[in-house]
Amino acid sequence: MSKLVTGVIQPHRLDDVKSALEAAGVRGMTVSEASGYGRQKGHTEVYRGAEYTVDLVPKVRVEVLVADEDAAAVVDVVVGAAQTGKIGDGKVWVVHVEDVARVRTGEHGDSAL
Amino acid sequence: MSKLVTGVIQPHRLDDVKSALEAAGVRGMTVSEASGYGRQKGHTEVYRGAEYTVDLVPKVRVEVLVADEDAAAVVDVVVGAAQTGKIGDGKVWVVHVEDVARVRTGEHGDSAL
Amino acid sequence: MSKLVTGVIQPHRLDDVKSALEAAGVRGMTVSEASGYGRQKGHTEVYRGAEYTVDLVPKVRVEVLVADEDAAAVVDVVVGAAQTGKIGDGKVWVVHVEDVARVRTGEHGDSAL
Amino acid sequence: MLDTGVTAWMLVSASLVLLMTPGLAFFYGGMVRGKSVLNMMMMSFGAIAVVGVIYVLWGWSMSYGSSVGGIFGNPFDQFGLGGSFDPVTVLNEDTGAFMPTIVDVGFQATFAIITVALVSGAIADRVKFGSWMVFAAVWVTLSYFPLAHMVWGGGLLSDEGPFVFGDAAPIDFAGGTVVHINAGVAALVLALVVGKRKGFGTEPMRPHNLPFVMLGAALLWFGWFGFNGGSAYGADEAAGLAWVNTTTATAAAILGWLLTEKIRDGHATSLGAASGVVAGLVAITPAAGDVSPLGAIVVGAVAGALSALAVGLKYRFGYDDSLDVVGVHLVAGLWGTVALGFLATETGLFYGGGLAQLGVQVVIALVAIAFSAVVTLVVALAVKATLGWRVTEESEVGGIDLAVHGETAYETIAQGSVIKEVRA
Amino acid sequence: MLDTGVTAWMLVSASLVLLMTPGLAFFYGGMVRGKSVLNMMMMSFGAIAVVGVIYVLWGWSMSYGSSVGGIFGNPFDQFGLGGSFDPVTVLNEDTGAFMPTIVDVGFQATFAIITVALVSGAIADRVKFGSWMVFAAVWVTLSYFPLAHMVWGGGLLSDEGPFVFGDAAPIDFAGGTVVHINAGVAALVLALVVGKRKGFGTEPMRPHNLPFVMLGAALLWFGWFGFNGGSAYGADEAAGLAWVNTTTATAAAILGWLLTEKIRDGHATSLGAASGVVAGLVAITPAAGDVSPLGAIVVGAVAGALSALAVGLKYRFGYDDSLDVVGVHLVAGLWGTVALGFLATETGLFYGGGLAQLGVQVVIALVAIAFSAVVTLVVALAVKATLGWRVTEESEVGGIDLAVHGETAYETIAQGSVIKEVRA
Amino acid sequence: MLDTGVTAWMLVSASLVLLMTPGLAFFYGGMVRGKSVLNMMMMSFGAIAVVGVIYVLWGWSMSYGSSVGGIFGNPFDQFGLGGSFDPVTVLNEDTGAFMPTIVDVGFQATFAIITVALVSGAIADRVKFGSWMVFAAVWVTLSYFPLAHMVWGGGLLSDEGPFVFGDAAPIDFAGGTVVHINAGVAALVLALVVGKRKGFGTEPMRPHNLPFVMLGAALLWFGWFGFNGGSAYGADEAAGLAWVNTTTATAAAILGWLLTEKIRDGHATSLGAASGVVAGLVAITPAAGDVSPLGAIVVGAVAGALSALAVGLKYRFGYDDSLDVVGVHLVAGLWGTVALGFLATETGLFYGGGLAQLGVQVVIALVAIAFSAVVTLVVALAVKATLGWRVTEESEVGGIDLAVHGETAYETIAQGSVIKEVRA
Ligand SMILES: Nc1ncnc2c1ncn2[C@@H]1O[C@H](COP(=O)(O)OP(=O)(O)O)[C@@H](O)[C@H]1O
Ligand SMILES: Nc1ncnc2c1ncn2[C@@H]1O[C@H](COP(=O)(O)OP(=O)(O)O)[C@@H](O)[C@H]1O
Ligand SMILES: Nc1ncnc2c1ncn2[C@@H]1O[C@H](COP(=O)(O)OP(=O)(O)O)[C@@H](O)[C@H]1O
Repeated sequence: MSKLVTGVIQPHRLDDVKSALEAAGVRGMTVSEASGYGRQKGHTEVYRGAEYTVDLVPKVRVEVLVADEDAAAVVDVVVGAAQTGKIGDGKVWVVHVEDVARVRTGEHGDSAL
Repeated sequence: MSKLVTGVIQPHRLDDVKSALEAAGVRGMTVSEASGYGRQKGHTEVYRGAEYTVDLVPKVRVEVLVADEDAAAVVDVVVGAAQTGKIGDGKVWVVHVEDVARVRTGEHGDSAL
Repeated sequence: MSKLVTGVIQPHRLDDVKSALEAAGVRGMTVSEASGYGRQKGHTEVYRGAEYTVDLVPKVRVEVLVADEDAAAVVDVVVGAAQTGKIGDGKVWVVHVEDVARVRTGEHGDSAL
Repeated sequence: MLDTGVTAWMLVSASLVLLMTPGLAFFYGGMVRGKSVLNMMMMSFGAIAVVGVIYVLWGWSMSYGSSVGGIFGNPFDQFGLGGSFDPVTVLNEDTGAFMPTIVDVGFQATFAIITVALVSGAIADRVKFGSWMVFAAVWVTLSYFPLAHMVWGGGLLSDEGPFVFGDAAPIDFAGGTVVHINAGVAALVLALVVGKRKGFGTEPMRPHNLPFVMLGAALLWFGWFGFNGGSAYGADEAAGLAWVNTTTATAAAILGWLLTEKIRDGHATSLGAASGVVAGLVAITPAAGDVSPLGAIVVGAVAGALSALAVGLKYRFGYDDSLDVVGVHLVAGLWGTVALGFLATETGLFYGGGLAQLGVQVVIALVAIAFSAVVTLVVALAVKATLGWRVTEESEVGGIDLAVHGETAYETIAQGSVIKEVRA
Repeated sequence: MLDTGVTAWMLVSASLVLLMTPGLAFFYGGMVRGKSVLNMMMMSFGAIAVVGVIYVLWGWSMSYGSSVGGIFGNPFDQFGLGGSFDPVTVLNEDTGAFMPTIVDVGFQATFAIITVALVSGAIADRVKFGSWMVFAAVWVTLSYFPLAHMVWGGGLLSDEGPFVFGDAAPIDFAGGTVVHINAGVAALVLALVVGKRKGFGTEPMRPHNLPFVMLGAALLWFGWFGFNGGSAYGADEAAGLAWVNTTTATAAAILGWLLTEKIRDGHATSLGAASGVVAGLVAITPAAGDVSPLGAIVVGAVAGALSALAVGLKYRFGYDDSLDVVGVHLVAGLWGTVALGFLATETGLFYGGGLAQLGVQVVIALVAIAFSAVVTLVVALAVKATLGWRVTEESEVGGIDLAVHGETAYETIAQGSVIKEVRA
Repeated sequence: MLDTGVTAWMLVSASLVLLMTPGLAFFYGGMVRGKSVLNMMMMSFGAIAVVGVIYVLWGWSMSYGSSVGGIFGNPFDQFGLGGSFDPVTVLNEDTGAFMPTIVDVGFQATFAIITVALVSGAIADRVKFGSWMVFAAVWVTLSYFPLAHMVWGGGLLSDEGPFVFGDAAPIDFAGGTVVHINAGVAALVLALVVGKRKGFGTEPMRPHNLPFVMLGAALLWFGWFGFNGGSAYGADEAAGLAWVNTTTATAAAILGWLLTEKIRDGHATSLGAASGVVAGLVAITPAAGDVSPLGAIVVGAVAGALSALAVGLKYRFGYDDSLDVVGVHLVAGLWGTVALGFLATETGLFYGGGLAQLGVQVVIALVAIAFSAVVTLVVALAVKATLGWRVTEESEVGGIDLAVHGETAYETIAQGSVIKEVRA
């Protein structure tokens, strides 16, 4: 049994989060682009006199599959590495995963991480 | 304890879904691009006589972390705001979340939402 | 009750995975772009004498909502279709879903799949 | 004697002006959303195709053939560049220097093409391609060729026409009336007849690729050296003055637009710079040969500021002139045409020439507006009644590129697709 | 006397034709997938680099040096523009008007460059860059320079050669045989020798950026004014006629391609318009100086339709001519060359000239095909046997840009990367 | 007599050189990250706007007006192209052939514009737009116009100045000192005064769009035909030689850069090819009229290799010359200027001319370096002390396009936004 730790973070923190996870022994992760909406204000753009409000701000999503017992620690690592203290730093959450398989080998469970 | 409500919707409904969620008191969400495959037909493109079938159609994914008790209501809000009645309107689903942390402060649980 | 099967796979396997799922009776899925970090080496780019290490490699994420009883079979289908046997083939995992709604009709549960 | 220098310059000028229309395709194409860029560009390429063929058939003849009442040339007079077509154009009666008329045919054809393409900016994202092609053919025939004849073919609005007040004959060096007022008025009429895009004024319709807009502006500027410089019909001081005025006015217009934006919105934008380029080029078009470089600074700076203010009018008045053909071409074209009344170095008010030139300029502008408005309205309504203008709302929302051309502009990685069939 | 007008026009023409190759880089680059755009463009830039250096060394001499059997010029005769290089090119025996030969060297070099670059479209996404560079150097030497000599250097296929039937001498105004048939045949041979891309005919290989394709088509057209207009070697009526024919034929070819598509596939595409541009330009190249503007409409319209049909042949016959060099350049080049037999205003069948011109044109086309096919086959097989043509299948699937050039064309946000090392 | 051929060529050349600055905007714009491309392009467009207006006011007069100590022209002498402005420029004393001076004004203005724009590459992604605009105006006035006067206006560094050693007078055909050394030195000084970007040398700052870089390089090359070819002030053999040398040197420079890369890094890159284009063009600029085509191969090949090595120096020495203005323009500009000492066909060492030319070239290069360094330092520090150079770190990280121009270059699908307000 394992957990999926998902973090939505500021794009410019990705390198640090990656390094911190690596240092913490995480061997893999999946990253994708996202846009966030929240307390962090968006911005305004003006094109030929028409003002547009863009309320989504660029974020990066990091997903890490971990063994049950490592989940809490990995959350702390992501929070620690992504934190700048400014509004918009993002969220990290944990979901229970019932099964994991490694495509290459077909093996299941923790050894597939 | 909280829930993650994920909606895969038509891109042009995003603004309405965002407004509806805001009106329902949701203070944050994460948005990303996706492509969907389903009952909705894709389309055909022709480049110099070669006909390509594109069976993926553009969608937008909206993810909202909510307190347990709000999950059902948020699902309804998303369904309501995203609905056009045409095939391809998308799906909304709910997953149990074991822990949420706010990166900026490190706080956990519902107050992190 | 249903499951969400998520696969992170090599982009050039997408067409085969799609066909295999279709053949297995899956009627819908959601696809998005992602980048992976893992055993698979990234690459090096050189721009005017500065060498950059790119350690993220392009992946595609496939998400399929399935009825509880089909989850294991769908995992096998994805693993089978995505497998090349080379490092970097990706992961497939299963998460429990508490509720699914079809936006178009508002119906819930397995009939919404 | 054949003046090879002038002929070389006119060949170059024609080439430069031809390049303007693809330049416009990028200027316009970058400004629309990613789902309709191809259609936007196709309206320009379609204009090249249709007008490029028509011009040698009856376009030249309707512009420069024997006059029918000072309104248009007889299309059969030099149909297909035959009939009374004179292969030699004398440049200087005294020296007998000439250039081959066929070079002028090429040069003039490019003006007709770009004028039609300019109009398309008003109706972005929403019209049937076939309707556009038919409109292009009919409109260039009924509006552009006659106006070209009136102004440059010795017709009603030329210095051989009735609107000569003393020293003051109509001045339109390179096309303030024929090209810009004409296109701007047609754009306004068409925007009204075709109607607004779904979501106009509420949904975001931001430029999908601003570097493309800059590229378009750059190609337009480059091409405009042929447009204005070639309109001197010589490789001489007049061409040089037109060249310098074109550059100076355009530089000043960028400053004018950017300052206006900076004061009003707080930002000097790249879209503003690109738009300022075009506003300056438009305004100096009628004036390039008849103002001083210092006058050109005034023409340009005012054009930039004026157009920066004018592009917002469509929201206030509720017409969807999508890419601001009215705000840029009609407004700056009018300003440039009228500014000659003040700044023409021979006859302008500021140079002691009295009000006559100003009067002439206002009159030719009004005639051009009236003529273009009436003709365009008739043609636009005829297309509406027959072929119809609009694609379905679904096509508009889903993207006109896909619906009309069966293409999307850019590949996306997850675009799952296989070759289904091949037709050979 | 130095004719500064003609010299100016030839300097401009050379500049325009040089721009065509980067234009081609965009035309081709936009048409491939995003993972191989840089390699595609590099084949054009590589052609500029290699041929740009070779041309002044032995290219000019092999084209215009003293003839070796009417087949090629002696490379040592004017090696490095020395030896018997004559700095003056007389334009008109009577007036003694001349232009500096060095200007012609520049003009001709650009033709050699673009011809080589054209070939690269057949072997997109899959060949070693080093092999391409070697092929470019050898092929231009063994195929292009000889053909240029035969047609324009007073050789076998010129009006001083054996194929003059009565009034009818071979006509190739600006390079239907030397450039387009030559490149098209080489493309076919190379596609066969190099083999298909993995996934050809089944996997999607759609254009990753259609606006780039349009940009390329526009730059090609613009540059082609120098190609055809400059081939008049004068700033005169012939140049003007070539200019107008170039525009008219191309406009007609867009219409021809779009109509064919619309009827067959239901959509008029932007790729079709861009392709029509090139097909029209190719077809009018041999004919630009010898047909009337009405004839040019026919040449163009047929070329557009023919090529639109021909691009599907590769799927039927199973050769991977990736970007349709055969369908566009060979087919339209042949059509334009042969069309002169009907439409040449002096000697064509439709103008009462009998069948002689048609015969001549067919013969020179066949000779060019045979010559190019044999030479290309030998060179291509030699490269295959020594350096090899193909990158690894893994490189092809992962993207040739990364594998061969160590670059990716576009930045992506999530491209996690740090500077590792700097070499200074 | 008016030489229409030369006038035509100079009009074309001016147009070509004007196009170089938007070309540069793409060359530079493609090389920065996607979040700062608009700002990068705006620095070029801003330079066009500011210098375009200034040039007709006092730029021409400070360059070619009556000399003040051989250092600069009197700005009031021909202010606004009035005063003692001579409308006629005699090209040939014997024949009396002339061209209109106004054409030269246009041609020269474009040189001033591009030189200013070149400098901006050193300070990408981080400076206030207003500060840049002020710097542009002051720097062109205090550094560019004086150097143009010294070299081309009969001043200190011209063949009428003190640095003529026997037969050997200073050679700077088209701007090795005035344009490239000047811009390169200013870039170095500015990079030092303005300081590094956050993350320089550690964070990835890869080109966001390499095809744009290729496009920019292509437009620069095309425009450079006017830059070098027009600097012959004739449509003659000198112009033809400059044209061929420009092409040959650039082709060789691509090869030089690619080979250097291939050997050192294992890959021949497209960024390398585009950079090689510019290095070759820069190096041949001072030499285009005074070396043979074979000499041009040497000039180019060495320039390509040298610059490929030099672009890494900024990491070693820790100055953030972001887009390598120093490594390309200063290094290749110096090489080209000094190479004349060896390769000038009349006076160079390799042609038996002794060391005098080499000495002269080194001296003028050093004077240009010293002059530019001092003037730039003063201007840069003055801007720093008054307006300040840098945007906030937050703006730099979040993207200068958004912070300064209120725009983002590209639309993204999920960019949720609605129109909030419209200002008309
Ligand atoms: N309820 C939520 N559900 C999903 N994502 C959220 C939620 N709230 C915030 N986020 C994500 O976290 C990001 C940061 O949230 P924000 O409220 O701006 O700042 P902070 O978390 O620092 O208070 C948002 O941009 C969004 O991507
Ligand atoms: N089983 C599924 N798993 C994941 N996503 C699905 C699934 N079925 C549908 N979807 C998503 O919902 C979108 C709409 O589904 P579709 O079948 O086209 O229409 P509808 O839901 O209206 O019947 C799809 O494009 C896809 O993104
Ligand atoms: N712990 C993990 N959490 C999330 N995604 C992972 C994890 N490990 C690997 N992945 C994903 O799977 C892909 C393949 O993993 P990799 O270790 O390179 O090869 P393999 O799975 O074949 O051993 C990665 O690129 C990444 O997208």
